[in-house]
Amino acid sequence: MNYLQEIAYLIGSVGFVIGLKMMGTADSARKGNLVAAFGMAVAVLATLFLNETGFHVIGNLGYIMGAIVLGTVVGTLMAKRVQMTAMPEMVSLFNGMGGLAAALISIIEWTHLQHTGETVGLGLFVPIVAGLIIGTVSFIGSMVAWGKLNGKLGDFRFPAQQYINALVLALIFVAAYLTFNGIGSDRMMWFYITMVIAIVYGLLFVFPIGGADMPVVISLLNSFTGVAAACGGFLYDNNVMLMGGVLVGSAGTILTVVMTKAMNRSLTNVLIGMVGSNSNGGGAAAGAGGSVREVQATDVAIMMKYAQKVIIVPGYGLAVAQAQHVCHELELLLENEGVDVKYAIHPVAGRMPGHMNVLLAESSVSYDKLIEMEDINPEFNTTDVVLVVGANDVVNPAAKTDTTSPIYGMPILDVDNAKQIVVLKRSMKSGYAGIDNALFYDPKCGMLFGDAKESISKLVSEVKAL
Amino acid sequence: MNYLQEIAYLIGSVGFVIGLKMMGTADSARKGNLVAAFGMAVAVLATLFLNETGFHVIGNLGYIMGAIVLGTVVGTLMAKRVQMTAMPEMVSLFNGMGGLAAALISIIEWTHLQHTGETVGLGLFVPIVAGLIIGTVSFIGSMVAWGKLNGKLGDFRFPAQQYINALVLALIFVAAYLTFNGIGSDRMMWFYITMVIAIVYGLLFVFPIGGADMPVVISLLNSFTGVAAACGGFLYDNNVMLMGGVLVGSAGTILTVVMTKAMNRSLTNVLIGMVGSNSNGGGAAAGAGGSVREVQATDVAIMMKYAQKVIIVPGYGLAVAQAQHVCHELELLLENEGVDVKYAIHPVAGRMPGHMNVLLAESSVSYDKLIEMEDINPEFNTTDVVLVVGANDVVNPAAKTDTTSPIYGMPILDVDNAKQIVVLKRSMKSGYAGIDNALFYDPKCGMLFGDAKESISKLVSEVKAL
Amino acid sequence: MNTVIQFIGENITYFYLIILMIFVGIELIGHVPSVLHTPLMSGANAIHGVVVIGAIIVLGHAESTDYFSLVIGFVGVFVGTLNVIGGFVVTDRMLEMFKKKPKK
Amino acid sequence: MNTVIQFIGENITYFYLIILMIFVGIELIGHVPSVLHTPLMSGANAIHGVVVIGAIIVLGHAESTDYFSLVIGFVGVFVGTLNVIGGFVVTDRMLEMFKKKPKK
Ligand SMILES: NC(=O)c1ccc[n+]([C@@H]2O[C@H](COP(=O)([O-])OP(=O)(O)OC[C@H]3O[C@@H](n4cnc5c(N)ncnc54)[C@H](OP(=O)(O)O)[C@@H]3O)[C@@H](O)[C@H]2O)c1
Ligand SMILES: NC(=O)c1ccc[n+]([C@@H]2O[C@H](COP(=O)([O-])OP(=O)(O)OC[C@H]3O[C@@H](n4cnc5c(N)ncnc54)[C@H](OP(=O)(O)O)[C@@H]3O)[C@@H](O)[C@H]2O)c1
Repeated sequence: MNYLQEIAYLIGSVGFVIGLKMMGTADSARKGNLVAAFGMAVAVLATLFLNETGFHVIGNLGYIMGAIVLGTVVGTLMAKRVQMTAMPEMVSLFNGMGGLAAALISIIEWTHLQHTGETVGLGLFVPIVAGLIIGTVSFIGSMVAWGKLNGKLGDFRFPAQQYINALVLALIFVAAYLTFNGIGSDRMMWFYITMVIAIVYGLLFVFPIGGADMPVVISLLNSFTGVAAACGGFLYDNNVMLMGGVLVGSAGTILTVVMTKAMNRSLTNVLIGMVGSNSNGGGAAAGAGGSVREVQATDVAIMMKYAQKVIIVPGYGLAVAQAQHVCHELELLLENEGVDVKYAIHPVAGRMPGHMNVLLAESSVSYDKLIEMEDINPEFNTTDVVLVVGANDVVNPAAKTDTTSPIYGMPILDVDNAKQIVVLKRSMKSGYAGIDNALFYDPKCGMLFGDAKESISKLVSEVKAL
Repeated sequence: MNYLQEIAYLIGSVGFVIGLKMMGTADSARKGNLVAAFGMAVAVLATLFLNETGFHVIGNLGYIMGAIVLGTVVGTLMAKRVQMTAMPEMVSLFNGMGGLAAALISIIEWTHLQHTGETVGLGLFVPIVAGLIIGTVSFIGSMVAWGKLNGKLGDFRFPAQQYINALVLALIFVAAYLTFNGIGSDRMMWFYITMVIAIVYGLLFVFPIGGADMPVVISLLNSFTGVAAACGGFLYDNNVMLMGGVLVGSAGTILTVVMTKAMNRSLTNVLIGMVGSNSNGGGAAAGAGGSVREVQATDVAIMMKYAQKVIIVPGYGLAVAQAQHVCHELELLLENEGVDVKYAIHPVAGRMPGHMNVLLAESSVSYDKLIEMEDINPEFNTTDVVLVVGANDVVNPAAKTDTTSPIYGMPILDVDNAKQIVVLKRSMKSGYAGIDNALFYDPKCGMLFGDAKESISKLVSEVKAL
Repeated sequence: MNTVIQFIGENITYFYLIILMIFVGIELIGHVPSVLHTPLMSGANAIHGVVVIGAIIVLGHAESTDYFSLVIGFVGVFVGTLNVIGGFVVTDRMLEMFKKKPKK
Repeated sequence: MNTVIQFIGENITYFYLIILMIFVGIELIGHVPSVLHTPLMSGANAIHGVVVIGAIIVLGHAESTDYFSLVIGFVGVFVGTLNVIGGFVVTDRMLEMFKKKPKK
């Protein structure tokens, strides 16, 4: 036992925990990421240059360094080039790579064991096969999620989905059992059969889930990969893999639950592909309820130009329409006219947590204009005009008033306290939660129909023309 | 290695963690205590009836059971009989018992090792002597805290306190070093000398600290005892002692910090016995500031009788005056007159966290009349009369307005939103924080001077007489 | 330096256990409302009564003629039990006062 | 039953480590504000890239004639590194967007 390596692994594990803790608070989050990365560096270096007996350079160092350098270059380029709004795709892709690595390790180890012909006990078999199955499901699932978020893959639902999935899951266990008990070359075959069924399961698992629910799925697959890494920890009696893997497995699971809660979804509903998905298509047309006042860009432009204080509430529609840049333009224009303009950031506006921060920061809106929900809510009653851009659920008063509403209890932006409300969306269709919004029927509220980007462009030229 | 015992210890450790977690939420707190107790029972039973090789009854079972039964009977009686307001004393006493047990274990082990004449390595020496020192300090310190809370011991401050304490601490280490390096019977002597200096340190450590700060000290000594228990875990390679001890050591330390923060004190200030203590004596007379309106019990009685809604704000003075019962009487009386009466519970009103809950519950005020700060604050502006009974800091508006105030930032009860305020206290003296209170100079505020119990009794008879 | 490394290396599992448990302790307490501080302190107090197990082991292994160990051990088990039982009972009594209020 | 007990007993430290780490994970995430969910997911994603160590070990021990292991191992280290580096870089970019706002 080489103590230095063990100590390095301990440092790595502690780095992961402290890093993750710091990532949980906005102020220290970025440093936390660095702390976790430092822990990883220590652990990797200890693996390369220490072994059971002392300082010792690992075999095939050339190949290893080659792969690491290649991975570093490619990974950095991808991560640096990706559009801010495409972050979930990127995370999903990298997550899949981790799952793939876990599966590949299992494949090599098993092949190796078959060659040496050793008898394999359960203690060795379980981590290998669990790593294979979980890693494969995570890999395939992440790829599907990636494709869906990219728009390359659509939703695909099939009847009796849950039963079929349960059946496939059972088949995996049967195949794993046969892998353990098979003899000679059969065991290799059964191993690959297990893998193939795991691939099928990965496909069936993620395909039916609505595109809008993908962040939840990615978070779940993330915790899967953590468990797969922990299997590697068992296999090599490697504490840092075990600890890092278990940490992500546990934190990832809780994160998934917390995330679904923040979105007012249940994990079960997400997994069986219920609701949620219809937000992509636009959902059902609005149900019964009062009359709606349509307004024209000219009127809105006048209203805003002569207002003292305007708050912009961005939502998913702003992201889809890619209207963040023109929105920033409008903001600057109004500020020039002496109007006080702010953005009200709801934590789950959009399709991933923090979506709006990322989006608006990208179009170089300054940070101190982005006000979090709790801080801006008291400001609405001193606001002349609220411009709701492609947001719907996050301004739905049903969350406060209607106990039967699926979003009841979700904290919302209290836009109805403002003097005037203008909503920019294309139709009366509902948002992610698929429910009607009483705000649109409020006498103070005017609807400016049309694509968010086009509507805002019109507003910009009208304000300029005034 | 007997697996069953190890598993029982694992269950015990997990029980402690889950129990403590549940104790952190009001709804599950009581169950959490039971879960922790269950973990303890499992661990003790495993020690009694299992050993390294399997089922095996421990030696001297008669004596052990005798001591356990005796401890159980005495402990239960003491815990059941104690007055609710004397809880901190009780906790302190029990904490001291734990410290004593740790010290006794060390004494026996060391004596035993001296008899067998084995050479003692650091790995054995450190847990034994650390257990002795920490256990002793915790024991003596707790006893002093107990005496102070009881009122049997007063404060005792001496010059250059910090330096003397640091010196004594250094002496402990010297004595411990000599214990390790001494030879033959000298080592036993040095061991006892170490103990004696630890006793002195325990006395010097707690004596100067103000009586009102005792909850903080007890919490700190509590975490000490945890560490002492963890030393025992090292000594016997016993996982449940190690885990339970470390858990309390860490949780106790954080609890101490969190507690001092909630009271707007710093741990350093508490430890060097600054401020805080003057609240016992009553503190300095109020500084400059406007004129005060004194009111008579008759006027207050009329005001309350014809009010629609009265909120009572209990504070430390209510506890000192033991006015909880007569206060409940007043409440019932007013309710009979059709007045809506509620209690506003500030989390750190009184001298221990939760003091007011415990106190009022004891005088059988019904639970749904005790409203927590966050819930009652919005209600004050619909309240006709607020009766502040022996509370001061928790209603001091300086916490919101005066950035230089030592209590700035502490959440307070917004009593100044009410239509009328009546404050019951004996004088214009300040409270725990030792600062003046602008509320008393508010034109809406009347002062009813006198002992809280007497004043309320007067109010009761006046209301009856009306 | 080398002895320190060796010490840590030989007891690496202890270090993992202790460090993780410290994290658990910190996280558990960080978010507790202040009204619960007293019962929490009291509950933690009962938990460190686990030291009674050490006293039981000591007393259990004392020779029947070793009166010193028997007496001190007896006292140890007694005061340890006081800590455990008294601690849990007192905590329970306190928490009774914090009963869940009926939902508004 | 006996085998289960034996299995747990033999690996008792693993059980302690895993259980404690699970507690740590749960507690760390429980109180995180929802705007940070995406970067947190991404950060956790980078951490499980620790699986790359397994791939390094496999590749490091592959015989120089064992082309199967060499190739698969190389791919393993490559994709594992992608996970680690890509994960941390992407997280850093995201968190840049959450820069601390100047105090009001
Ligand atoms: N942030 C997260 O982490 C996350 C993740 C998953 C789910 N969610 C859920 O997503 C919802 C977020 O609320 P939200 O208010 O941001 O979005 P929303 O409730 O889904 O509403 C978005 C609205 O934007 C409109 N829209 C779509 N494309 C548009 C375009 N090109 N131009 C103008 N308007 C357009 C849509 O109406 P039209 O079709 O009429 O234009 C729709 O009503 C919440 O229910 C939340 O729980 C959040
Ligand atoms: N709860 C905890 O955990 C805890 C622990 C330690 C410290 N603290 C601190 O204690 C303070 C608690 O605030 P608080 O408002 O409850 O108490 P406080 O600010 O200490 O004020 C108590 C007031 O009661 C009056 N009083 C004393 N004896 C009385 C009697 N017999 N009859 C009538 N009035 C009497 C005193 O004024 P007279 O002398 O004029 O009568 C004093 O001003 C906070 O500063 C808190 O941080 C709290």
